Amino acid sequence: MAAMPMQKIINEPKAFVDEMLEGLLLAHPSHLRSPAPRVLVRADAPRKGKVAIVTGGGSGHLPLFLGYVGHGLADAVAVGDVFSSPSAQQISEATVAVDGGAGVLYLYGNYSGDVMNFDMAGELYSSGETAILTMLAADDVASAPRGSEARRRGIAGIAFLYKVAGAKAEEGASLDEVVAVAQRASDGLRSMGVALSPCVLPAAGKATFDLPAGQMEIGMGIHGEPGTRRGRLESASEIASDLARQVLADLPYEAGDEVAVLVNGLGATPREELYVLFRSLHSQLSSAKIEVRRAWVGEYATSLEMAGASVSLLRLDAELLRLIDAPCESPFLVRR
Amino acid sequence: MAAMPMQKIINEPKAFVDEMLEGLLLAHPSHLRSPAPRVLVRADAPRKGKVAIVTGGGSGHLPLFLGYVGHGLADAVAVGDVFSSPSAQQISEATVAVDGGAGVLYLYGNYSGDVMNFDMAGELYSSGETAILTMLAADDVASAPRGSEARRRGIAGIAFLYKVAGAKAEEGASLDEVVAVAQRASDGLRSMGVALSPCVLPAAGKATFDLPAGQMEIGMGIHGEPGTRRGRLESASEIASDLARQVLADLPYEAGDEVAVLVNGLGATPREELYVLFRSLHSQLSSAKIEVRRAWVGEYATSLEMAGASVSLLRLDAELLRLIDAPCESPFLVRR
Amino acid sequence: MASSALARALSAAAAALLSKADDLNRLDGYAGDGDLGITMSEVARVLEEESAEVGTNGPGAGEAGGTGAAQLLSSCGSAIARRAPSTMGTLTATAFLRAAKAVASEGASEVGLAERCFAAAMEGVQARGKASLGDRTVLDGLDAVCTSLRTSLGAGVVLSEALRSAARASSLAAEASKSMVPKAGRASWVPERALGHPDAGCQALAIALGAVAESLEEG
Amino acid sequence: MASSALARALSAAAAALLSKADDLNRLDGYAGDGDLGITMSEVARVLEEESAEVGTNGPGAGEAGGTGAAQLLSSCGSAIARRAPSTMGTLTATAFLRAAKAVASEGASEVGLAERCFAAAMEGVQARGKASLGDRTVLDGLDAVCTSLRTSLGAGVVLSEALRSAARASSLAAEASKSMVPKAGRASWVPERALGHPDAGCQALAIALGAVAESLEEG
Ligand SMILES: Nc1ncnc2c1ncn2[C@@H]1O[C@H](COP(=O)(O)OP(=O)(O)O)[C@@H](O)[C@H]1O
Ligand SMILES: Nc1ncnc2c1ncn2[C@@H]1O[C@H](COP(=O)(O)OP(=O)(O)O)[C@@H](O)[C@H]1O
Ligand SMILES: [Mg+2]
Ligand SMILES: [Mg+2]
Ligand SMILES: [Mg+2]
Ligand SMILES: [Mg+2]
Repeated sequence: MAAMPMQKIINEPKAFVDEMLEGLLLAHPSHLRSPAPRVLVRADAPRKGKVAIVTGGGSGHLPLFLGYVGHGLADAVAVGDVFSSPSAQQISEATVAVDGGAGVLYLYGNYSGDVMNFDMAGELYSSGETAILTMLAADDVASAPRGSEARRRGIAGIAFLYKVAGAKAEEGASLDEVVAVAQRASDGLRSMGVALSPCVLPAAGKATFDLPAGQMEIGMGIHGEPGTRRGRLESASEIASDLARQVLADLPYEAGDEVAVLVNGLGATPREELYVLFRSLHSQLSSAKIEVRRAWVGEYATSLEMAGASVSLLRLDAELLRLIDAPCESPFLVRR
Repeated sequence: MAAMPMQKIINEPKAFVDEMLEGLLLAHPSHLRSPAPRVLVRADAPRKGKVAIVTGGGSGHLPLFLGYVGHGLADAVAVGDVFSSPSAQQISEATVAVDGGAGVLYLYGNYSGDVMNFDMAGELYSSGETAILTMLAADDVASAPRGSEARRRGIAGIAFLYKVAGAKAEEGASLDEVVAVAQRASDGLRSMGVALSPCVLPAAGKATFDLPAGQMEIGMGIHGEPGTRRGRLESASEIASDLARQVLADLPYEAGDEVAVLVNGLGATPREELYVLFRSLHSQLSSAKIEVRRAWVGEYATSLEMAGASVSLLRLDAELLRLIDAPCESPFLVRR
Repeated sequence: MASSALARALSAAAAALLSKADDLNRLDGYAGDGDLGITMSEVARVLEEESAEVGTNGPGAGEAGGTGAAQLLSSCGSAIARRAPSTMGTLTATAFLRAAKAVASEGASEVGLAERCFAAAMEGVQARGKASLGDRTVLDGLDAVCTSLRTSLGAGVVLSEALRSAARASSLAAEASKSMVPKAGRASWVPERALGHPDAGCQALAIALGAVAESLEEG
Repeated sequence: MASSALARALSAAAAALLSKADDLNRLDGYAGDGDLGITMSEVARVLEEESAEVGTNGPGAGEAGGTGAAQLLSSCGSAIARRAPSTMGTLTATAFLRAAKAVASEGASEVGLAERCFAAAMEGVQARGKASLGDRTVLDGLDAVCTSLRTSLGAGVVLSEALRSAARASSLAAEASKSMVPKAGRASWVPERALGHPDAGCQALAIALGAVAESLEEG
């Protein structure tokens, strides 16, 4: 396939990630600082006595991952190349920079490259006094059947995990308490997405996959990992019922459950369409007697300029709802 | 041109705007309510004794316009069809719903359709006791030369006007004070953009214009209005220096000025690229000895799934900086 | 003009506008946002619906001018204001609402009424849009139409002939706009891109009037 | 093996991997994220750079096994870990770091050292990646290589022949992976899409080893 010209605002493709980070630090000096290359931490880190949350992953998914570093959210992020894991060294530098002596939670998506590098970082750092525990986002029901939940990849639902774990840690909870809340959230968290167009990696200069106009791919991953089904592009209502059915069947959520819903845009899909999709989803959930207590609609985990959307459901209890509503502040996510 | 299949998550194209609004109201019941069809107001409107800010414009630009209705922002919005003005009737209904007896500011973009309809609404409403004043965003330097500033169209820079006028009104200022602050902001506000791809209107089903891959159009409007120059797609640094040069030449901003910068994505352009662009812009401004005190980088005024970006500069004084930093809350814009 | 004849004229204009929607989008696209065909199609749908309501036995179907025609023009105007609030839609609405008042005036011939209607419409468009003559807008087309109708009125010709001349005048105005530099509306932002193409608003007026004139000859 | 010979072997592997980058992206794309060619190209650049540093007169260039080779393998491993931290990159780094320790061991023939290196590499990959044999990963390829090297060691053949057999074994393993169902990594998410194509990681191993074996015959 011939390299197609990229309609991108970039300089050297190789410089993409570092220039993005430079721009970010120039734009948000009161929020973020960089103690080591491709490592960002909250400007006020380390916070003594607070559980530190360290995350990381590939670039190209803004606001994932670095957009979730801030007050009431994560403390540090190791930033990988586009769509690829950060190194163990970066992760351990991130850990050093935010360790406040109260324990560290590694919270990130379940991708084998990331898992190995976080594991290695944890081993490198295990000389320290601080306990390190790991929580993986593995919310995408399209990536493995029931019974194999641990093999699933993480997609946009991780935004809810940052929110609840970050709020809990900000309250001064212990590492075990933070993990417990994140685990409970994760147990009731399910997602699934649909892609309507590919994206173009700056260094590759061509589309990550082919998807003919008029088609869509259900269950595609945020790096263009193939989905479970390709077919005719359906209406918003059909897509909503497709996604709702599979997500609901998986847990299963029960009549009377209360949920927070995340309708996430993958990059190019206009916010208007996300609300059209949410409207249909809301009616699906109403029919199933599931009450939507909170709705996040927007871009929370993207794939560069991919078109499409994903839907995440988080089962709520009183504490999770409180943590979802708690204040937070990063350059990408603010709650008052 | 054959209707190209749209890669969109929608139902009936004709229902697009109303379904979007339904979804929005379902998602944000504590923020927004709808007192009349295609009219949205703050949930707590009318606020007695507070100057009310009414805005409006076409759909397809989220977060413009309805995303700027909230605490510390505007009070009401009249929502038009995709890319077209709301009617005078909607605007006057919006006015009725939020008039708190302290005066009303009509704040919107300088498009002749909108101007006529806001004017008509003001005349319809002039039976009321309340004074109505108008402030137009006309920040796009690409749309008319110096000397013809009043003929220019409004683009993303309006976000800053909502922010400062909204914050001032929230403080309890009088209508004249709110207008004065908005006017001062507007006097020091300049924008310019570049488009890298067209968008597709749901009802039209085809691209708003042709732009060959590898090309860009400088100075294009947010409805696909032709720009001032079409040419080879340049690097981020070249684009930044192009835009900075024209924006800076226009006012002119002076060495020693402090500014807030808005780097706005038109829809499909990844947030990462906006930061790459901001980085280059920051260095342009530094060379001109203009200090960036605040940076907003993200989607503030879109054109559905158009790729591209615009740059806005707001000259700051102490009061404007305070108002830019003041708390605000809408489903699309929160500051703590 | 009987309101049934007016209804026939409006629905002829509607059909013509619908058939030229793509052309109008294209013309508006050279220097504008390319939606005039969409706007005028919505205007056309209003005209069709409102004319259909009148039918041949509608209210005041037989009167010359008077309330029947006034009602029809005014309900068209209100519906257009609600349903097509773009620049041209809003101006068209204004034109219809002004014409509705003028058509109800007394003591004029058919051609006289037509002249009063278009003069009122033009005045409304000028007041609402604040453009000047020569700015290359629909105002220039309306001006040509008004001049032509005044001439016909002096010459004492019948309505069908007067409207034929008016339609011809609006075509010529559209043609003349090709070399005019836009000074109002979107096209004024990139004036050079408009040159060589007729102003879209003038063209829409010429299309509508051409169809109206034809409908009278047939009727 | 002298570290200069090792350097030659590694730079041969690098050239082969670079030339097959598109193939590897394609294979990884069937059921993964299509980036293995990018990863292995970065690995290759590390191998080239580190090998170039050794040259023919580098540290310990003449020793069999020992510190020269160990140093080369270990600095490759560290650089790969830093520069190519994807699944395969990280596993490759682990493999090099483990091999670096093994190559420094004493009292073994050239083939014995090679066997120890690959056994250590495989152990490291297994510990880090936690895949099982039969999961359709590069582990299956490594297993085939280790088995072949053990056989060669028993048979007492020379290094070049042992590596030729090992390369052949890795090719066969890649071929065999075509009908295996993925149970680890990205490919396990859509296992059916992988069928009929060799596992990308196994293929990368086969490409690298094929080039290494050839380089020894020439050298
Ligand atoms: N101020 C004005 N006064 C009169 N006519 C105008 C004015 N501005 C624009 N027009 C006419 O409106 C036409 C465009 O109408 P329309 O497409 O509805 O505008 P928009 O899409 O910009 O709202 C132009 O071709 C011109 O004839
Ligand atoms: N857990 C694992 N253990 C060993 N090898 C693995 C494992 N997971 C994947 N692999 C190998 O890695 C290859 C893909 O590598 P790579 O493209 O770098 O992965 P990713 O892009 O998913 O990070 C697969 O073809 C497979 O051979
Ligand atoms: Mg990868
Ligand atoms: Mg328009
Ligand atoms: Mg138009
Ligand atoms: Mg891969």
